Amino acid sequence: MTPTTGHLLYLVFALGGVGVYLLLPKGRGSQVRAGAVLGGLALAALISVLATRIVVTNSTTAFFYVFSTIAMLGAVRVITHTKPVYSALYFVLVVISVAALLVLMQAEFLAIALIMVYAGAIMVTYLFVIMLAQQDTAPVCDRRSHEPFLAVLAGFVLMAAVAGRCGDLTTASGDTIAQASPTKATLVANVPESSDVGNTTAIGRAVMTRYIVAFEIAGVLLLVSMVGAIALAKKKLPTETVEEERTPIGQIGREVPPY
Amino acid sequence: MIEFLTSQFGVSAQFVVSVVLALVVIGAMQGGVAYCIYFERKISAWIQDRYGPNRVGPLGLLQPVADGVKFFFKEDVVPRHVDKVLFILAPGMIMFVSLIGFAAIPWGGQLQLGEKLVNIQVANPDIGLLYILGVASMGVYGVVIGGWASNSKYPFFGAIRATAQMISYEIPMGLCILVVVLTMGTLRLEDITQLQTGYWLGFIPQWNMFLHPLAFLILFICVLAEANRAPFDLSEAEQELVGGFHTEYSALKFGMFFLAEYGHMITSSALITVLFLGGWHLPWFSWTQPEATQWYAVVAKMGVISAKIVVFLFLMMWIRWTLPRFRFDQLMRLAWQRLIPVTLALFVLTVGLLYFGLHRSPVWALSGNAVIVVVMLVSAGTVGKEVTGRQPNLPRIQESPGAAALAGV
Amino acid sequence: MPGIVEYLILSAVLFALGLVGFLSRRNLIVMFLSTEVMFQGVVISAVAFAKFHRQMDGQAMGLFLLVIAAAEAGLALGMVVMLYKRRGTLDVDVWSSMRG
Amino acid sequence: MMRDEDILELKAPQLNPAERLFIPQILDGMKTTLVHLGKSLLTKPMTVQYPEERRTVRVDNYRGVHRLNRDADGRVACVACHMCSTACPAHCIHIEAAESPWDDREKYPVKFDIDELRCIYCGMCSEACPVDAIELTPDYDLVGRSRQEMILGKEELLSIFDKTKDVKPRKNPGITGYPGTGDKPKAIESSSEVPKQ
Repeated sequence: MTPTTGHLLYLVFALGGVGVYLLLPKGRGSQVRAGAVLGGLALAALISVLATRIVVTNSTTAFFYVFSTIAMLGAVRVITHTKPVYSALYFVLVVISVAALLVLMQAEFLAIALIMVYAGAIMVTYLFVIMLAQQDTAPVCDRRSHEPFLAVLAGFVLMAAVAGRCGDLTTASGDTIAQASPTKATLVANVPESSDVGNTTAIGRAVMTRYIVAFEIAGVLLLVSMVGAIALAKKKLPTETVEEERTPIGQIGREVPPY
Repeated sequence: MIEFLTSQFGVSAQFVVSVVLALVVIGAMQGGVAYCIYFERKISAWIQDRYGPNRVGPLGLLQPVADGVKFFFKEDVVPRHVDKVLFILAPGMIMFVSLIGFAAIPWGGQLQLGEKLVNIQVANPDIGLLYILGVASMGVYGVVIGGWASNSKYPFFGAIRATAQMISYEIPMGLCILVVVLTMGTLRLEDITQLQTGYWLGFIPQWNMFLHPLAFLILFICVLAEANRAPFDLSEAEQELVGGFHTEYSALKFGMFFLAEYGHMITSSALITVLFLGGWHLPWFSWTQPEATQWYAVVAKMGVISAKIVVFLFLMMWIRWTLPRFRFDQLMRLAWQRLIPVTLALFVLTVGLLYFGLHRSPVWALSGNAVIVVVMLVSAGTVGKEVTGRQPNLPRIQESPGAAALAGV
Repeated sequence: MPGIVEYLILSAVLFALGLVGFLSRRNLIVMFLSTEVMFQGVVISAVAFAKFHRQMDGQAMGLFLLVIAAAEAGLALGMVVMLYKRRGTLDVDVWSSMRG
Repeated sequence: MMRDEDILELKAPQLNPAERLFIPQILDGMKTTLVHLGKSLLTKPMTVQYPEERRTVRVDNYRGVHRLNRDADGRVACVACHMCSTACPAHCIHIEAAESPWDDREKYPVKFDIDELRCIYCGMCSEACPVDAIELTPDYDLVGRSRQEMILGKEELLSIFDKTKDVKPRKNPGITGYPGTGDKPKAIESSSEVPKQ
């Protein structure tokens, strides 16, 4: 049996898994450098495997590779960095590159919504909380991971399943699933790709007609979560931390005679 | 030349115009920002009965050059206790964000190039308005990262204040912009400008300012808060926080924070101009009508929009040197208890008018605004706490036990 | 032009990375960040399906995903702040004692 | 003893609805600043453009840089009595005395240093001087590139006298103003004639 793209992808993902395993913080003895090398190799291999499939090369392809590389590297740093602030900022990077990918897929509205909601609101709130909860030295929970091997194994299994399926897909002659099997949804909410209706109008129509119930429920969900968050934040909780013994102020430092 | 480029390299005329415009706008903005600082100092001086900078060059006009040289050659101090990477990243980030907001502003309508009409706009995306909002929402990162990376008390306070302030004021700002979007029915800034070029009763220009004055006012307030301008400059508050988020910065990095603030002001002014003041449109002047597409019309339109931006810049500076700074709880209460309810009411009003198809009718919109103002006045007079006054969450003032306790010891 | 497979693989990689992060990290905030990375992967695949099926359903789904993410972030951060106030740490292992 | 009825309880005045809106107040303030802005554009601000324009100071009692006066013969008028350095609250005057080569006085200063950075320009030295040899001039723009440069010696102080004697003529030149004939200085003997300030 000749190796298909799917088999190659198994190898690539295994390599990447080992890289991520090495990169995860494990206290002393993390092999960060080796992990970075392996992860970079896996990334390069993934791109070259995918590049074999690409027939037409244009600026979209180039942008796709640039932004997907940034997104993947950023995601790796999100889960491997020992400082939560950096994790959050790398996540902003992931969001921006994902937004760029959405623009490549002509989903401009969603791209900007992603930036506004994630980068503009959610991540600022995350940063706010991280800053409030920061400690002087990196706590042990940031320096040591929890069962990194099993976690990476779970990730690999997931990826392997996807790779197997994608490997099958690559053998198909057509590039798009749509041509192979038009779904019911395609028939109902069909929007031609090159229409004079802009993306914003199209998504508005879809949300306001077909998904109006879901839209209303989403609004209610937001309201509920807002109420919940306010209720949580309002609650005064007794702290369980023991106040550490403080040296009385007069005993800190040297006695200085009055001038 | 454009014909040559389009024929030889296969680029569209719009692309060439966009690239040229991007370069011109960024260049003009750098100079404009430098002269904003000059005029800020001049205006502050005039308000305080002084001369202001008048030493470098005639009338002090070369002061920005001198400032720039100083920013370049001062010692660039990076304190030892900072988080180096983020400390260096923050000014670049804030500068970048303040520069890219320009891309969607329509500077001069359309230009006839041979057969084609090109937009005098770097990009005219379907989502122009959202793009500017998205970029503006990224603006807080520079402040937050700078404040956090400085690893020092006052910058940290500045960063915390900046986050809370920006998130709070984005809500009324977004609602005000939504009012315009609902009225105009498009997110393209060029279309929004063109829709404002008509006249009511034959002589009142159809600017949104006359349709939704309340939204215009509130958007202006929110823009002040978003650009960290007085009276909302709590994140840098010299008197309490030394310099807030940029306390630890010096030389060129500080200069970038400084320039970014003015860049932000220019972008916001341009946005308000386009949304509420008809962009490049000047009534009764045939060169600034949408039909005029000659090159001199484009120049005239650019002049008009720049003049409107300058008016807003002057207004911002005037306000800065007049009003004292808010206290933080006042700031928050203004946003959450005053502006957000009012803008929500405006939003509901606009939706209602839209339902009856009256959204472009000034009589209905203005009377709706008037009703909201009256309700606001009555509610401010009867219920709710005033924005000023003592903070409600502070403990009551009690006689200090200190002296008695000391006497007992 | 990248086809749907490329986008799907990218989305799967992001999802798997988020999963690994969620399972292995012990900091509550980083765990939530990992779930957000998973959301990004899902958004990409939803929009990719939308593009290659030539309809808007995927983008509408993406919009609802954003709503869910915002709601989740608000609540999760409220809870994280509460937990941090109680124990003074963000370590999840401290909270494993809830098992009794 | 404080009684209860002596205590005044002050309450912050309540704002009326218009004031709670702040807009009238804001407009009022902005009008004020706009008026000032217009005024400075139309008229000349009061600012003194220092290097080109100078403030007019009262020559007779402005306390600027010190000078060491000369008598009619051009000699230093100081008799090195150390009164000024004793009176100086900032201890900025340093005098080294030597026997006078002239026969109308016993001592003269070989060294007379004033640290102008330390000086507080109180004028006590010139009050204390029995021969009115040290005086404060109306010169106020004293600059230097180093601390050392700001310690003025005898020659510098005398040259300041040469520069400023036309602007501010020497007080009581008669005290040490003899021609150098070897006459006994009368003024010192009859020091009660020195007008007291």
